[in-house]
Amino acid sequence: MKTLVRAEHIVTTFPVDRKRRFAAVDGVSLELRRGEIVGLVGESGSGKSVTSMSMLQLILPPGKVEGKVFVDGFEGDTLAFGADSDQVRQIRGGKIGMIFQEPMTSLDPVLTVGRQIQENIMTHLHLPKAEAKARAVEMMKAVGIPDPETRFGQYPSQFSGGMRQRIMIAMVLAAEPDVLIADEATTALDVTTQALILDLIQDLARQRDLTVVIVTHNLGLIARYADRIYVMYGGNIVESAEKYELFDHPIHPYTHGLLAAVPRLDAGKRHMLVPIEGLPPNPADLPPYCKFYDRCPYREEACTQGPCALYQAGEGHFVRCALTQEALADKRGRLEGVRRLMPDKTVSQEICLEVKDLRMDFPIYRGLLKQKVGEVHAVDGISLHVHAGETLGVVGESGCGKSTLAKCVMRALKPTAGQILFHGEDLGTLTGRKLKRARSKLSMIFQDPFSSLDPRQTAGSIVGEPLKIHGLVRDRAQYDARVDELLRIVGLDPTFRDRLPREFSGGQRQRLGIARALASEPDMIVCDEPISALDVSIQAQVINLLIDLQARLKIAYLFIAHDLSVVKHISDRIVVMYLGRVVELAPAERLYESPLHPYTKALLSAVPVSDPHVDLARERIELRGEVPSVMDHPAGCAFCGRCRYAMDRCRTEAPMLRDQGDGRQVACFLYEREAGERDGREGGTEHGEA
Amino acid sequence: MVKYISSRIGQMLVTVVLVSFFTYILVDIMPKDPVYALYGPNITQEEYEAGYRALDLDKPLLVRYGMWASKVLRGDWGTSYKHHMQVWKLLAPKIAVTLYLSVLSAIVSFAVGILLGAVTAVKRGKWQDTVLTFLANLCASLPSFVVALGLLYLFCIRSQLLPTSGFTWPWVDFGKHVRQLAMPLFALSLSGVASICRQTRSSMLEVIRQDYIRTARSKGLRERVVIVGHVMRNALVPVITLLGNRLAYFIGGAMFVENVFSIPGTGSLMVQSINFMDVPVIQAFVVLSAVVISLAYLVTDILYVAVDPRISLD
Amino acid sequence: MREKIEARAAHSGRGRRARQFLRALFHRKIVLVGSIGTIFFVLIALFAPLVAPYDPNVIDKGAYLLGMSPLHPLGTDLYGRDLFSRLVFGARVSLLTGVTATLIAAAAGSLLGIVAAYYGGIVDKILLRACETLDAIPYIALTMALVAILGNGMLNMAVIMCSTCVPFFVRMMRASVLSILNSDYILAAKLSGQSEWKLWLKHILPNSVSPIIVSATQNVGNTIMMESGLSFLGIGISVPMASWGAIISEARPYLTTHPLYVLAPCACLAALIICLNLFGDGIRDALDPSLRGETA
Amino acid sequence: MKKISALLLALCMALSLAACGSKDPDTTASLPPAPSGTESGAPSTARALGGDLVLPFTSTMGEFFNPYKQGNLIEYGWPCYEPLAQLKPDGQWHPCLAESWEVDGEGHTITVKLRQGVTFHNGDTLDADDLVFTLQSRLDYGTASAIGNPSAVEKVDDYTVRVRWDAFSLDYELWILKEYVYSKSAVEDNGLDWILNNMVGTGPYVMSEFIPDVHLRFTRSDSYWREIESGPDTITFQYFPEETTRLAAFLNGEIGTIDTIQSTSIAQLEAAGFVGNSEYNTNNITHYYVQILNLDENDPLADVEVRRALYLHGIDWDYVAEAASGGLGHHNDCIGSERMAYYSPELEQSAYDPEKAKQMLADAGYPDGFETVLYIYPGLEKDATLIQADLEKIGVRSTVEVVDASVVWNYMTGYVDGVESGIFPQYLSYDSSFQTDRFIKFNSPEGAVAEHTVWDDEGVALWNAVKTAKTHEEQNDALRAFVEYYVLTDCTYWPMYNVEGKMYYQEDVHYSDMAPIVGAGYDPLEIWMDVK
Repeated sequence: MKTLVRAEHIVTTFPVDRKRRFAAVDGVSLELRRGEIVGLVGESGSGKSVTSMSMLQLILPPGKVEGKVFVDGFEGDTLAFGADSDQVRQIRGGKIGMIFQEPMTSLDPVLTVGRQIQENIMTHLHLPKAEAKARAVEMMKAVGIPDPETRFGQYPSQFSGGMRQRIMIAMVLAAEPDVLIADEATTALDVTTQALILDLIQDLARQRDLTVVIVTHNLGLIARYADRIYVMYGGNIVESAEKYELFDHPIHPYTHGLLAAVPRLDAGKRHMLVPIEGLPPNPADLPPYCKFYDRCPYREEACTQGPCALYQAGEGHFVRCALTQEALADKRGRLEGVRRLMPDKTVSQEICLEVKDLRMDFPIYRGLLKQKVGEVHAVDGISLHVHAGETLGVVGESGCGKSTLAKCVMRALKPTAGQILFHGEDLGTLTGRKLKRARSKLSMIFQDPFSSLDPRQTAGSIVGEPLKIHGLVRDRAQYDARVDELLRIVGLDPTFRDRLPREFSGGQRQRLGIARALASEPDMIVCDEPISALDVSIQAQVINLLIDLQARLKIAYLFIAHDLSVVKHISDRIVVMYLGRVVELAPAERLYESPLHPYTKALLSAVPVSDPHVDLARERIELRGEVPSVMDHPAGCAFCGRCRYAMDRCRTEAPMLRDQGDGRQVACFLYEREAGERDGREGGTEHGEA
Repeated sequence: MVKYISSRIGQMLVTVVLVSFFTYILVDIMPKDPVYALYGPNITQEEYEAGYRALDLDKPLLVRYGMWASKVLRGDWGTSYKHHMQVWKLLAPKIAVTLYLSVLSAIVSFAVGILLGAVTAVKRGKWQDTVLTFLANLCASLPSFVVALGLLYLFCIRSQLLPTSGFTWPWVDFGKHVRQLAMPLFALSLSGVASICRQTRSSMLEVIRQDYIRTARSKGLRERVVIVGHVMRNALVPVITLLGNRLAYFIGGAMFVENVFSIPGTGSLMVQSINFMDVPVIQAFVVLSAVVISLAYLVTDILYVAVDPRISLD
Repeated sequence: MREKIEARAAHSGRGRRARQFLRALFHRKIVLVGSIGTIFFVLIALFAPLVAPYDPNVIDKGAYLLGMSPLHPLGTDLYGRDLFSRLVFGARVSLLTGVTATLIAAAAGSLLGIVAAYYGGIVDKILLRACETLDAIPYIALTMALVAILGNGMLNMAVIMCSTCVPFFVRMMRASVLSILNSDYILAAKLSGQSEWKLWLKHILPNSVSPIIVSATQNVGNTIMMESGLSFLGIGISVPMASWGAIISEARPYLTTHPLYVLAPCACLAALIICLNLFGDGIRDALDPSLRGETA
Repeated sequence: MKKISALLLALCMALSLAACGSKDPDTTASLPPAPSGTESGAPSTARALGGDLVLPFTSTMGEFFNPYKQGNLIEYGWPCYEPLAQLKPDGQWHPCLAESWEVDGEGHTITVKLRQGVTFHNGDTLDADDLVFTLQSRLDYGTASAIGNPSAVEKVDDYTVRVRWDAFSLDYELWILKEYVYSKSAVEDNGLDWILNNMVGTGPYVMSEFIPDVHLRFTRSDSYWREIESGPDTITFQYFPEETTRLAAFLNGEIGTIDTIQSTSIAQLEAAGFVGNSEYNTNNITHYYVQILNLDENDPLADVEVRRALYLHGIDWDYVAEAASGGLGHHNDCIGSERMAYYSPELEQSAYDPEKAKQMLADAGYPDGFETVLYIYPGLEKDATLIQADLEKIGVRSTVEVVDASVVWNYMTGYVDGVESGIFPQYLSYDSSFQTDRFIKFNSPEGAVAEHTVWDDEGVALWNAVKTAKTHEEQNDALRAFVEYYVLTDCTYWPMYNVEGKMYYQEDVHYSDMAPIVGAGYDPLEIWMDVK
């Protein structure tokens, strides 16, 4: 296959202050051949995005890019031409197109969607306006946007996240580039939408013999879609190989660590994750020698002797490590057996939290005049219970009402109807003193570590605040001791007590959030997407921390997330939600082995497994259409619009949760008939006990 | 859109009514005696009492306000104590002049301000940024009447280039109009430039860091096209909000320039009427200015909503 | 590498953060100039009696309208008083009026802003309507009427001039409080049972106050400018203690024959306002970390 | 009723008003001698018809002529209104609207015979009814004191009117000079408000356009009763609030003349080669004085000794004059300038001696001085500052309060509470007729607060002597005695300084020496412009 783009020893530096500069990308060389899909994988701060941006010279001053980039059709080093030169501008968009992570902010809000697509066409294909418009509409149809003629004139704010990413793809491909770089293109999307978008990119690449670079931190995506993979850490490529070669015999300790740290859908629940210890690399002061030295379990003196080079360890397989392949192999053998087992925890029968037919409606105000035009049934009659010491996982895509459920349970919102019984007391009716005492036993961990800590408060006072509120300490000495203990429990150095949140990394901040939640010795913690904003290696550390704490302190978790593999790893039982209703509930293992509800099946099939062989073998379910808008409540089953087995009964009547034996429940008419026959009960209206 | 505008106009009317009521009270508290203002100082006690009753000063405040408001609604703004003219006939041409000068100054200061702001944002850190920011701040820190006097000295006393004073409508004699308006316009709009420049600069710096600008660049557009096509359009949205506030400032501040270049605006009239306690003129001036300023804010809101599609109106 | 981490941790948090704030504040050269200028003027205002060679009100008979001379560095005004000393004492009057007016406006505005944001609903609407009304009145008319009622003592002038800035502060404080109210750490504190007023005291106020500080510094400049405008109308601060604005309007007729008499106070006024604006910009950037790296 | 000894500015100069500004010490003829040599300003070239004369005007134009009030300033009315007779610099009384008039000494009557064939600008012909209406309206309104309060006005026939006074008064002879006749029909048809914004006179120029605070334009009338050989086509009074702008407009050639008392403007005009003319221009002397008004017995200013200390020795009047007027003004201890008829050198008694003043204050019981308030109009800050500084030196601490002209009136009348006493520096431009009310009435919603006589008994006696003087000499002596008492003994009237303004003319603007009318602006027929 012909090499389209070759980058040699790219170094991109940014100023730390007037004197020193740091290299975000420290000598990266890579090749892109026609028609292949390349995976560029690494955590945030590994320089994967900066590398792709450097190739297109999208780095803004004061950043500087050195090295050589050769692009087919342009002789000589394209870096030599200025960033604003005609040649480079032809490459950008014309030869190499790029789509970015955040669909919500990647399109210009004040220009119509069509005009932005036209702009790309007219710049590169030099077509007149009318023709460019026709071509744009055709591209919109190609990426699956319904009735593109009318939507051509609409603004980005009128599209959903998934739709906007399709528009980005249409815009880039409209200029017929040879290479498409997808920089974390689906990270912000739901699992099912992510699958649809990446399948679309894969089909378009096949049709147009397009080279695609998937830049991501999600090993699953790489396993499913990429042909060749580069693994990056601290600004260097640490390992590169064909997909199967890399997944079957990973050599570099970091690659190995990543594979062990990522929870797998098909993995059992007996072993804890093996996190990569320590902090992510701080770009300001990177060591001259191997950057992974601090976190590498196999590090030796040899590693610090100077920069280690990329050497060929097999056919098309390159590794950048001071230790030889064999040394790494036997070290790994010794450490292999030491994987920790999941601590055994006792789940008592006593019910800690019981939610009975919870309903939460939000009025919608239309336009600036605030007339009420409709109602959103965010939570539409949910009943569930959590035993003391148990972890109940709640899974569902965005808009299914899982966060609203968390807020109702925490009484941040007053539920429209239904009861929330915490140790028998209905939180819904509690007020004042009694609510405050109940709240000490129930705390919450938030998703965004940056906005959940008061920027003006020191770490110590953040963690200690619940102590003061509930008067759990008598005097200053006991307060300090307790704060230090809490910091130590979550693995933070107590001397960081008087630092401000902005001086901590994302992972450390989430640990502060956990410490704060633990301060009032709660019986139950509601975790609202606690790890989705963190890096993979840090996620594993936080998950293990939560598991250990639960075993030791007997705390119940209501664990809410959209990453199914993490939820499977940590939960005892899992609830699957769709558009405000519970569609299925089952123990973790059994849900993944034999999902009942069609939506659960589709959801599970959309999640890629970080092992190419297993992933290839799994059955792929095509999920049509999009999540219906929250405002028009479908009469029957909310999923029937996208369900392959939809019957006319589904369209008229809403299915109730039916008990399917050994703790499993499902709300779907497919199982109604069998359940009916098996138990002989007519379709009663009473609810199955979740 | 129509529903939005009509409700905003409703709010505007409420504001104007509140302004008129507040002004009525304010004027009533002022220590000077309107009877002397109308009838002059040396009048007999009987005349004083007749005048007192004629002005309904013996009735309670609310009743007086009601009577005044009802007359105004019928279009009768009363006669000026000092000029013995229908207030409306006295005030209308002057408000037209001040409004014309203010709107023109707003346009000029916005044009120059945005230009300066854009250049300092694009050339951030370079010498242009420092120099232009310093210049913009210098303009803002000179009182408008000092600038006016300086210009007068330069162009009239030293070099006799421009006429010193007066105002003629452009359709009357365009050449004279332009020559007469050059200095006052420059003096008045100078003060507005700095704040607009600073707002443009900070909103442009904000927009340049956004993702969609990186997307625009990744489409291979020329840097100039990115700046003008994408950055400026987004950066101007917050700058528009300044329009209403700047216009209100100009209407208030135009007086100094009018005084120096003896332009027949409302400026000097307003000072006299307050000193002379010419109640109907004060009332009319403040209420009419309030209407104009509220209109300016209304236009700003509508422009803001029209330009930014993210705000849905339906 | 490891030692460095420990070393950094050992610093006491507060000291290091203050140094960080100052380094960020003076990161831009012109901000440094602005801050030094502001402090320079404040010092002059404070130690006016020491700095001024003569008593500002003493008339040196016969020496009126003299140009620069060793005796009088900036010449004398039309009565024969030393212009340099009058400017020095004028700094005290101008700064005092400007700062007092801004403090009162910022305090009143912030309070009303908090009340509007806290109660919301009808209270919010009333306050916004009041601000809109105050904004709609041309500020000259308002100030003249108030001067006629209250008289023009220095404190009165401060109160009068701040009446036009209060709406600005109300809106700014309300916006900043509203944006903080729906952030996660407020929800976290509320959920952990924090009492209402402590929530406001510990979390909401400290975070919402930084935009107010920034615009307050720039507001001082505008207030001094407004005072000079009022002196032009003859209703500035009463004689003989004159602010810069009063000196400018007093010297107005001598622009053509004794330019220094007008240009000296104008230069002082311009310099002070520029320094204040730059100082305000610097504080804004230092307080808002996201902008820190951007500015030169 | 609180006895308030207030001494207001009621100087009784009504009679010899015409003399003010004239050089000739003897008031009888009260005429300036024919100027020596040619008219100052441009040499008189051939008189021409045409051109547009623009004259600057600094204060805002309030109401024009109010038939029910007397003494309205006619600074901008002279092109349109004409008096019965005009007193010109050549000393003769040029008959104007009145063809002739006889004065009957014993019967205290004057019979005026009006000129025939004179029409007002609104077409109404001038006849006795108009004159009777003009006089009678003011008599009914009670504001005729400026012309000696005639007792009766009778219409003898269509063109003759006889006016009778009940007592001999020098005023009534001068009445002819000041009597402007209105068109009765104009007032009655259009009402008072209209007449206050429009001028209907008999003069050579008709008012064509008036925009308040902008300009007042006259165009030459074609139905004037005299033949017009020279004069501009239009005369425009343009409003200039700012002094510098007025100067720039003159230097730019936009305005025909400029009269200024600003030392800076005069310096620049002289530098530009213009020659100022102020010898006999009667309208341009501004007399600045201080009025002591104390309404409270136990106020230090009520004590004559204190006032004498402050006035005679406490304040350095020469420096005040020099600094406040930029070197143009000079001080003398007389009400009005030294060119007044009643002036005599021995009035000069004030001598600046702070030590003596302090000593006198100590004797009067105020060893460490006292507090007082300086009330000033806007624009008089200079004088207040200078006085304040001098008073400070002798221990009298004073604060300055800026008040507005109309408010001053309330202060003086004591109606505005909180003001018990104070020093009132004011200015009085000589061309305005003096207020000669001898007593002040002031009113409030609660009724007339108080009436108080202007002076104490001695002052009243001196004033009566002036009123009843038969001849000018007699009147001057009485006036001199009154001034001596008022200024030097009672010390409640402190003359500060007089500034003789200067008038400058463009090269193409000419006027004959007959142009200025004493106390009433100019004769429009005596001003003309070069027509290019």
